[in-house]
Amino acid sequence: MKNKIYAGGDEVVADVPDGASIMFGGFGGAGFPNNLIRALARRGTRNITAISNNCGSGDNELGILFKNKQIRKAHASFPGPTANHFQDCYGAGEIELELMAQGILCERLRAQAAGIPAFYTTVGVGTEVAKGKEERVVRGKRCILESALGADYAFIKAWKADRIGNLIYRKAARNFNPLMAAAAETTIVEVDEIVEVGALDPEVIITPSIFVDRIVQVPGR
Amino acid sequence: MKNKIYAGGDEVVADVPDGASIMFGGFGGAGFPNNLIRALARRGTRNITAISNNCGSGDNELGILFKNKQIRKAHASFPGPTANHFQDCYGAGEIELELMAQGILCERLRAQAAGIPAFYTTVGVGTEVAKGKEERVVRGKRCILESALGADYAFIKAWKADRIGNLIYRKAARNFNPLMAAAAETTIVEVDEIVEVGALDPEVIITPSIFVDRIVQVPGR
Amino acid sequence: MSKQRLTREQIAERAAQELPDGGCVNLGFGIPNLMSNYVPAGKTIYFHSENGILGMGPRAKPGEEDFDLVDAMKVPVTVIPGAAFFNQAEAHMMTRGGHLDVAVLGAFQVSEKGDIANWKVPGTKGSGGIGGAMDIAVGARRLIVCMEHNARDGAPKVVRQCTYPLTAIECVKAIITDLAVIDITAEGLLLREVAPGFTPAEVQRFTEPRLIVSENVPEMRLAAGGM
Amino acid sequence: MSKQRLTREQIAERAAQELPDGGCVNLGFGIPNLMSNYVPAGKTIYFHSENGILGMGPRAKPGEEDFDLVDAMKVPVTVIPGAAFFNQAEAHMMTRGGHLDVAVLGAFQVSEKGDIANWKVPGTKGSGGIGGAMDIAVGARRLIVCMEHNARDGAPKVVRQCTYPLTAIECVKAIITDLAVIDITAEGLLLREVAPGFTPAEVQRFTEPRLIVSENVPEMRLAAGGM
Repeated sequence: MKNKIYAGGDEVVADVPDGASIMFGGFGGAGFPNNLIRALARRGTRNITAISNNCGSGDNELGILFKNKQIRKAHASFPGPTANHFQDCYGAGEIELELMAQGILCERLRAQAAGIPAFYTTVGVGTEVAKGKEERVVRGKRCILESALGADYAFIKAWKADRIGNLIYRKAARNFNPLMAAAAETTIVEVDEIVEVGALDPEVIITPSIFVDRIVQVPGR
Repeated sequence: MKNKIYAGGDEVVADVPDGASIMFGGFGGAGFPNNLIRALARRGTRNITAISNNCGSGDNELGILFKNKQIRKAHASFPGPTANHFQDCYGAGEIELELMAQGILCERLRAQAAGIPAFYTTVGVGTEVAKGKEERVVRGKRCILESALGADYAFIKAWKADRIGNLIYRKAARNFNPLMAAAAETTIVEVDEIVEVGALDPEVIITPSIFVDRIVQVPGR
Repeated sequence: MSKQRLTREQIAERAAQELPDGGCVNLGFGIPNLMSNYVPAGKTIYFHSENGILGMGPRAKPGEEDFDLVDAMKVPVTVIPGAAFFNQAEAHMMTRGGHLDVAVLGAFQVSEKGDIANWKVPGTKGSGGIGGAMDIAVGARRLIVCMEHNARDGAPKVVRQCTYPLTAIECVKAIITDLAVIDITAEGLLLREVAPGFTPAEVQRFTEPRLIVSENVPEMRLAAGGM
Repeated sequence: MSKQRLTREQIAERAAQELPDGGCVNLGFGIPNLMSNYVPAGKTIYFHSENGILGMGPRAKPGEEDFDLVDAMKVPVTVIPGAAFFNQAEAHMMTRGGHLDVAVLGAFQVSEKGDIANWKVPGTKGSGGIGGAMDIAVGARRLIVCMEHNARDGAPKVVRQCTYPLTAIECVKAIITDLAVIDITAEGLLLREVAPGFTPAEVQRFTEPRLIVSENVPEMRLAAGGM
């Protein structure tokens, strides 16, 4: 059986190529795959399309990748007041940004994971995000059409993984991570702890192993 | 604070009116709200629109409601080889049936729960279920348009509820129950056990209390 | 009789009176976020956070923070008994799917039709950011806006038509400001309450669209002396 | 040399050889359901059930049944270490979303383009039933059909065009029958293996569309004597 466990962050991102699209989990400082992000910064992968709720916080989270000019395009809901490196790049016209409602970002990721190519929503009707999108009345409500959104990779953070990749999270650090795990071609997870197969109760597993390709146990946030 | 706990099955379904649309959880004999179904049979509510994966098993599960001619219309994926009362009614032209793929039934329920009025899917393209539905190519794939599906009531079965309606299930008895809980105007759950608020770990709650309106603790399946 | 407009804390105090016992409620950035301090005694509110919490409690005490347990503003919080965790799509299933009893958002402008603009100031630099507000505004069963009645330059924020980029259309049900409580009804803006010491005519003067005013518009009830 | 067509058990045995170690696999009604008995030693397969299980183990022993732990055929089963439970929508996120490595379904007919018909026999009474097959057929990364090569009346089940109501179009990748293993390729039906004792010409005679036949078509390898 294929081994999913890698020695460390550098090994697990070693083949992520220039031009890759990558989803990054995390929200509000919780559940960010910071060790994977730093490994990606060391590797120097360029022309990344990033999908993430926000766009870094100073040099932290995605900040380091914007600072290094590794990201070419971002899909985000709330780049964030402390995303200074992103804002610098954005102001300089170096970055293409697709801004969207947070719940629609979630739903587009889930649609990708669930094999739903597109869906109608009332969210965004009459606003800037509706520009260029098909509008139509569904069941008496004005709706716009949104499409599935996935990526080559998901970089996510979980609390514990078993050796085949079943995952559990801690509290609000769950956020986008299970969605992105399911929406990627290749899902890479950093965890606090790897446990034996069978150590996680099947009732409480949040991300089943089917959605996880690579696991690294790394210390610290 | 509104009390969600009812004395028994008869009390909890006492106001379910003729013509109500009702979703019924359960699959493969597991997770059926059998006590609620029997209470509904006793109450005699008529002209029900039923949404359920299947249509009863002999006199059990939904069988009793078809036997009593309480159901006028059914939305199902697999009425089932042992759904003799349903088949009798269906053969006699007494019942309108919408047959659909099981995953599309799930997805339509979830769409209702999530405020998504309609979605495109490749499932069903080129088959009988595509008849009368809009077809269109999305991202190079032939798709049909499916709409959200909900109901006035969900009748569901869980293992444990706390007093405000957080739910956990047992094993494969989870199936459709969490989806229906979230897709109904009024969700009624029968459980093996009611526990105090705070007794369920927030990490393992499957149906948060926001989706549950009424709870009965009833013995037996 | 005082002629002071309400403080932000007092707006939050008044708005908290709108929360139903046992209700599931999302509070947005700004003034709404202050409301959790003013839940009337005896009421339990299940506060929802779009990052996957139902049943948020007070902020964590210094030294007791768990940085995996933060609200949508990145602040370490606690949970109350009966809380649940879930993922962000499930959190927005709750917002968009019509499961929140009440949501309260801040705003730059609210129109008389209930349109809300709260995510972008025209002409400012940077990308702006939407966050969860669009889903929350569209989906909440009852959407309340808490804001100052007028901008710093005195411009009315309750307007005929929003000029700022919209968050969502025709969704606000009530507006609570430092001058008034206003319901948005099919007939128009109904002045429900005025701030202590203010008259309906004074409130009208600070408001762009015409207010519907009944014979007796009561004053808001607030704790003596406020906060 | 035996000239017997394979038994249903032998079809299942041959099909089980297609399952990748560590793979996530859904087995449909009928012959596919027998495959779990023939997983080659040393391989671990995570069997998926659309009612919300990944990691199904063998059927429960008599007296040890848990009727909350059943497969999609209502049979009490067990789970293996590493199993997980989830709801039915999440189960079909796995089917439709392209997450299953392999799915194996039974069928009434398979066309040379990979169309499958497996849910309804024309002219039969009753409502029929679809179940999970449409989502599974559309979404599995590799869809294999296991069936008898011919109907009871001898009619070919590998056909140019399905005449039975379709389950899904252009999705079957391989067909394993009591006579042959056939891959469905862009060029057409490629005869990969024949049942022991049968020649490609004999298989062609029982098959409606033309088969692509290479010079040496090997015989299927099965345990001596079958089951």
